[in-house]
Amino acid sequence: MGIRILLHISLVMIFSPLLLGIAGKTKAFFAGRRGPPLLQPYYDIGKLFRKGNVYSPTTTWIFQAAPIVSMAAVLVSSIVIPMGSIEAPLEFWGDVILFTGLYALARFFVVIAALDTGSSFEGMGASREAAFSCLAEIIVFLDFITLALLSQTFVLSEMIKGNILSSWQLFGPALLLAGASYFLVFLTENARIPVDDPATHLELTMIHEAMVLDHSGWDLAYILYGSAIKLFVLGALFVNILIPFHGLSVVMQTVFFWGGMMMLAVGLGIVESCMARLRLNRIPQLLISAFVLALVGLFVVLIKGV
Amino acid sequence: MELFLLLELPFVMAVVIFIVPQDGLRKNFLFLTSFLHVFAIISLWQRPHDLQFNSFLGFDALSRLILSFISILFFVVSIYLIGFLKEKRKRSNRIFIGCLLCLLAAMTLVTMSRHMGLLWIAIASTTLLSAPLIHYYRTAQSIEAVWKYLLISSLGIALGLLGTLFLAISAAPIQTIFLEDILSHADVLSPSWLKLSVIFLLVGYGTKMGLAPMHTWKPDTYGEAPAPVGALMSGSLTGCAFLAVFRVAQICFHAHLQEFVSPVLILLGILSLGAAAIFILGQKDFNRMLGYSSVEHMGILVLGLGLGGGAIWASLFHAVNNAFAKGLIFLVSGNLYRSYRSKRIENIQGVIHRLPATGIFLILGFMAITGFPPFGIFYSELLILKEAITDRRYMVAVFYLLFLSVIFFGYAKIILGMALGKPPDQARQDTRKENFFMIMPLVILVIILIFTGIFVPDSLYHLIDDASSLLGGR
Amino acid sequence: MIFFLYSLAILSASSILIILTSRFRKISGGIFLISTGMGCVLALMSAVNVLVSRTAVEAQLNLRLPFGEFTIGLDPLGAFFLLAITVLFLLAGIYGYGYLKDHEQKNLSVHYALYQLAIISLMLVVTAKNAVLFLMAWEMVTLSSYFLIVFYDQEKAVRSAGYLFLIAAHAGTFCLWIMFLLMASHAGSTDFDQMALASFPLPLAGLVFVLGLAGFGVKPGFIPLHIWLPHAHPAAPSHVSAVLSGVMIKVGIYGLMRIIVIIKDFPQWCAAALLSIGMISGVGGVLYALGQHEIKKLLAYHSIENIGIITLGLGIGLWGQMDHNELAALIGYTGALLHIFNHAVFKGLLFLSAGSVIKAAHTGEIDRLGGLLKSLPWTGHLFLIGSLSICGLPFFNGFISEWLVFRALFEGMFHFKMNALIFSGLAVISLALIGGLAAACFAKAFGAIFLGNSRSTDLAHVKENSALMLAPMVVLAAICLWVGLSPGVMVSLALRAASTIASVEISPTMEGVIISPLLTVVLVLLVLMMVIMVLVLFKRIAMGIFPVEHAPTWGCGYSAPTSRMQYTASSFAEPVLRIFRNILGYAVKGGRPKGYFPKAGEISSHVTEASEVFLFRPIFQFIKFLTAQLKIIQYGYTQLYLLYIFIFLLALLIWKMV
Amino acid sequence: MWLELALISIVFLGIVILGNNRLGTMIQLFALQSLVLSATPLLVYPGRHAVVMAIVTIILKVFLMPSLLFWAIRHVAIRREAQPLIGYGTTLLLGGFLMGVVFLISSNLDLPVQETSNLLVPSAFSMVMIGFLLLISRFQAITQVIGYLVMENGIFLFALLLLENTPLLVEMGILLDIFVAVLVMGIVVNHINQEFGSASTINLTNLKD
Repeated sequence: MGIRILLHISLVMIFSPLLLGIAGKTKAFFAGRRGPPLLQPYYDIGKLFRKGNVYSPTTTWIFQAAPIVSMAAVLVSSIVIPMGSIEAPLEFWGDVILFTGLYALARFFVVIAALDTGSSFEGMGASREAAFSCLAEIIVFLDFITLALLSQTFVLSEMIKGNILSSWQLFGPALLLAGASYFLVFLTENARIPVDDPATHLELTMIHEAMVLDHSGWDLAYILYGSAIKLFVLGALFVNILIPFHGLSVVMQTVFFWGGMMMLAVGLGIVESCMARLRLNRIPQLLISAFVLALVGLFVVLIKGV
Repeated sequence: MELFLLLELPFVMAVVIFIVPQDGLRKNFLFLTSFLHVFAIISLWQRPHDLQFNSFLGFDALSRLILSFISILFFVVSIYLIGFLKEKRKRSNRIFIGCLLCLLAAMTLVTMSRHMGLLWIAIASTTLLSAPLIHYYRTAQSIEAVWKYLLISSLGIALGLLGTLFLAISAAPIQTIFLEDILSHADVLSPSWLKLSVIFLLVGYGTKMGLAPMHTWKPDTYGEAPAPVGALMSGSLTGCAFLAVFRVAQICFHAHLQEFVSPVLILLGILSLGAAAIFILGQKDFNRMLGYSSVEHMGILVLGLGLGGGAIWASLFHAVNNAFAKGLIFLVSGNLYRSYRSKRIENIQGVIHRLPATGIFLILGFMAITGFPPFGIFYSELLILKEAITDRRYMVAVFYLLFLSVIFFGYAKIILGMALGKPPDQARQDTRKENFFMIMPLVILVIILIFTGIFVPDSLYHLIDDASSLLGGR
Repeated sequence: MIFFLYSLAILSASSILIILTSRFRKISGGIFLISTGMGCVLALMSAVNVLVSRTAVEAQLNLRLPFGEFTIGLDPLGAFFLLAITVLFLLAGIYGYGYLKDHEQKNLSVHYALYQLAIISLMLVVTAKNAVLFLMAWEMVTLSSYFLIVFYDQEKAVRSAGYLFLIAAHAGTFCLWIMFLLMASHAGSTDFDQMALASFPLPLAGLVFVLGLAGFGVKPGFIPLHIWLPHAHPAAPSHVSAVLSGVMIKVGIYGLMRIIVIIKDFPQWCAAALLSIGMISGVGGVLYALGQHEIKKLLAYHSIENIGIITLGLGIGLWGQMDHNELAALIGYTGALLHIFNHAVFKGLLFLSAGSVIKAAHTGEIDRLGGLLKSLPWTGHLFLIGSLSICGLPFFNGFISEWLVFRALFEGMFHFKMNALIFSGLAVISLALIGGLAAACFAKAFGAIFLGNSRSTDLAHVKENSALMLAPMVVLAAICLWVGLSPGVMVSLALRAASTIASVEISPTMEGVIISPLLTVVLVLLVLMMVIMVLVLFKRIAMGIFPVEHAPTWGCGYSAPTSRMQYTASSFAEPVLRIFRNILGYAVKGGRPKGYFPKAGEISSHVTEASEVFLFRPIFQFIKFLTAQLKIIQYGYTQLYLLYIFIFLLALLIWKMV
Repeated sequence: MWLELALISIVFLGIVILGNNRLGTMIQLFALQSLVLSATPLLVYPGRHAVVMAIVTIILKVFLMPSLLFWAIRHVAIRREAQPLIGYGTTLLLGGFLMGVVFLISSNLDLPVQETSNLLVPSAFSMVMIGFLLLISRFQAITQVIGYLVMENGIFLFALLLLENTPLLVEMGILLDIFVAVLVMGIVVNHINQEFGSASTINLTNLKD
């Protein structure tokens, strides 16, 4: 069981920056330029691993601990999610709650690290992150409720593998709504375009970037790697829900899963190149609309009768 | 021999007091008489309950109960008086102590009388004897208080006399108004005259007890009377009035007029609680608040009588506890007046820090009158509520609790407001250390309250049982 | 049971002894420490062996009272509460001794005696087996905690806070009077066991439940009845507010559980009422907490939030019991009970650390603190552990109990009918929202107090507190971590207590079903720790090779950043409060300076306390106004008084004679 | 026949007291009324018992009490009730109205005791009402005391109905109590006079909430 966990983690470690590369490539293709090479994220992380660190005197050990805890938490949260044909190493009742708990832990540490530096810009990012993540968390739970009601169990891998195919025929629209609201939460959590702009470094507008302003060298490397893993893990969950490939042969499952991940990265790039960043007080409305989508999905399931 | 100790001795001592020149000696005589009085009562406890001296005077369970707590309270107040009267006053306290002793004798007569007419005379005499006691401080307000007390009580007494005469008219067939005869031949009395007499008696003795519409004299009297007199009046005098009302209820019970009288009693009780609630909340003067608290507790007593069954036991238990609790809080107010020289609440602050002993007893008094557990009033209030609920009288229970909570808000605001906070350090801070005689009675009272609260001695328990069985209680 | 009686005897004897030796402070302090220690340890032992052996024990108190004899008995439910009471009172007592040691002339022995009186009365409440003894102990709890709250009775705010607490608690007690007497009159006796034998018709059970909610709701602070909590906690000394919100407010929940044990079946809407109260109190509590910028007021509102979570567990447990679904009932009650113990521990820890912050920095206002982690390392780290566990984050005990409540809610989702489904769905969402908002609120609190630079200059001479204060806090933090990492022990104890509520036997398989997922959770956490170790190792090696420099925080090129420009607590909470502004009545006063030569501008934001401002203040003013108007009855004219008597006589005559 | 005459004269004197405002004359009128009152027991049940009663009431109510009242107001300057609480006209009207009501009620009260004269109960009741009216409508302290005494006379009339069976001791006790009551009231009036300079109760109203 230890080896399967190790395999799972290394798989995630290897492939997660790739998604960022693909997204970057699609954005460049849409803008008509050649854009950075596919492995650009790997080079960035490698470059940062070779750099020294600069620390401000006002910071305490929390500032250095936050990147490590956030990356580790996100990494470990991946062991409950099946990757296509590979089974989830650990599955138990209520692993979803641990999943969201680990994300909350990561977020908590990043927020207090931002406050640790004592700069007003990092505080701004931290307060926005704390506010929007509260709403995002509810929507994730709503989607899990819909999934749990459909599969009558609360173990994540059974929820996904179970009779996802049959529930697609019966409750197609409900799953579609859940998927749509999950995608909006996916964008918020990973600080992608409509909510936050990963590319710019203008502190006033950013949420995620503003929090990690003062990190440098290894800390910044851990944070970049962590956000890449987070993108990969949440994407994997999204793909498992969206594409009902769990009945087919092993080869077909891996093909569908990895194809799905590629398509997700491309989709991300498309969204980023056609939309601009929303104004800050519009974001709560975006999240509330996602909440309503999830709620409607739940009602559809309830009316149709569990 | 006990009869002499109980009745004649106080009168004799009152005469002796008038002769004795020095003030100091008079106080000791007072203490001696009250001690002998208590001694006589205790010696009577061994004797069987229903003791008949002659046709006019005798004891039954109720009178023994009430007389015992009257004399114990009188004894404790007499200890307090030794300290209280120590300060030099221009007028000698001859009249004051004389009236006190006669009052003791009159109260004993009330409890022992077996004839309704004699009962009326005794109660009328207690009124007249207590008038000069209120007039101790010789201020303009105390005169006004005495005048109001006299007028309202004598009107009440007159109505009581009218009621007694109606009772005599209704008892025309048996030609006597001895208590035994009335009770034994209750069904032969003419109903309409009996009803009329019951109403007049209730209003008359209700005025003496200070029930709701007739309570207007209480705040003024207790506001102006000196603390020991207040303690005596609110503790023992109201006990005698309660005995009289109990006798009326007894007659009704024997004449099967229960449905006639209990609504009246309940109305009186709820009205008194309501009046007390209105005036205690936001009260500015501590002694006036104690007056209203006495109205409240009388209301609870009468409510208990009205509800019948277990509530009668509760109201008797409440009468005992209320007497000592009232005594305690009045004597505490006496100490406060001596140190702060004012009755207004805004200039009494931080009692705990300035007078630690009195402060603790103030808190204990607060716990006693509002009915916190270690003290008995908690159980009596609970029992009365239990009776109200088992009799399905939900409206009565709701009003009862509503008024009790408003009254509690008032008490907490006033007493705890005085107990805590920073003491006002005026220049002329004559904080005479609290002398022994002023604290000793408080200690005794608290010990008695604990005993009548949690560790109720068996003899008291059975005495209350017999007394409540007079009215068909448990 | 013998140990329990010994502990009661020791505590009562020592409280009297302390008052007697009040003149020599050293001795009375010493007696206080020893006797509290022995009393609590003995009671703890008796509670543990009752829980382990699952047998209820009983004893007879020979108080001669109108209500017959008094029996106290320890059953697993009472024993579990006793666990929380003894642990927290012992540690808060030691902390209190250190906290008040260098207090100036204040006579401490009375305070110590009252502290022990509070312990005794709380122990009696959880072991009383007779309604009247329960009410007696309940009133003694109110009284002793009132006098503990008004310790600093010079200030007017403290006195009015104490007064508000006393009248709120007493009004609640009157509802309890009616409730217990209704039950007693129906069952024929005031003893809980006899009451349990009687069968209660549904409407009566409903009425009793409503009265129970009103009566027991005041102390825990269900949303409309919570107004005394935010005033009492800042007024009380820290170790008292720790005990107050850690254990004293749980006694109300114990009362509700005892009612459920006695009256087995309730109408359907009772569980729905409990769940909705839990939701409103939870979300309301945490939203109000976000708007507060004084530590102890913030923690007080968080007590209301956690009470909301406990009530959610209780509500779903009750629903499960009524739908005869043992698993949901058991897990719900276990979650509620475990959260009671956890909350007692981490809320105690938070209040004690807040107390040492206030003692060191002489102010509780968060916006004036900052950067305390460097000068108060111990307090800072303990506050961090407390915050992590209160937000229900994985490594700590808050997560375990919230996990259990989540599980009970989802059990409810799968097995119940439609309306139960909706309620448990809503409850899941509100629990998630509470978790998120609590994390935001404590990030704000911890960040603003301990991290960044100090906002007011005079924090230079702040120094760490004495070991006597830190030791209890370290023990509390250790308990948080222990329950978080090895939940098996506490969950099984809570399960035993829960089985008495649901009055159903727990089979080993059922215990396994409940506890095994938790063990896998612990496994995942171990993997997480290993990954963290690896990453730290890599970092350590890199730090050796590559250069490490120090430079001031990047201010985006602003030339003269000052420490007052940091994000304060109010600015941190502003985005969330703006989202929920119409619920909270969030208002910002002051703002940009106006005019060409603007005067000194100032900005302040506050949250209006809805139920106090719109519900209780108007009622109280109306009562005061009514009584003031009716006072003209006593107008001074004797003739008027005589007229009253005459009119009353006439009225009686007409009513009765005609 | 004589009894009805006595009762009517008592009621008539009562009304005259009600209409009067001079303290001195009111006390004399009261004395006269008590004289007629003490004669009535002889008319109803002539006998040793009644004679003793008559003598005692005469001593007390005709001589002692009025002299005490005169002693009390010896220093009082204003002897006239300047402005009563309710005007004289209205008090008289009220008195008449109340007596009407009393006569109506007492007619339908069933009287178990053998009826001496059907006028007795209504006149006694009306005396009580008049006394009560005096108490309520006047400011002068002495007038209130007289009102109280007139009410006592009314009650005394009731006592006549059951003259023979109440033991003498009780009758004496009642009379003694009333006398002591008046004595104390007189002393207090004296104190009021010393304190406030006038025996009026206008300035006795500052004890209020």
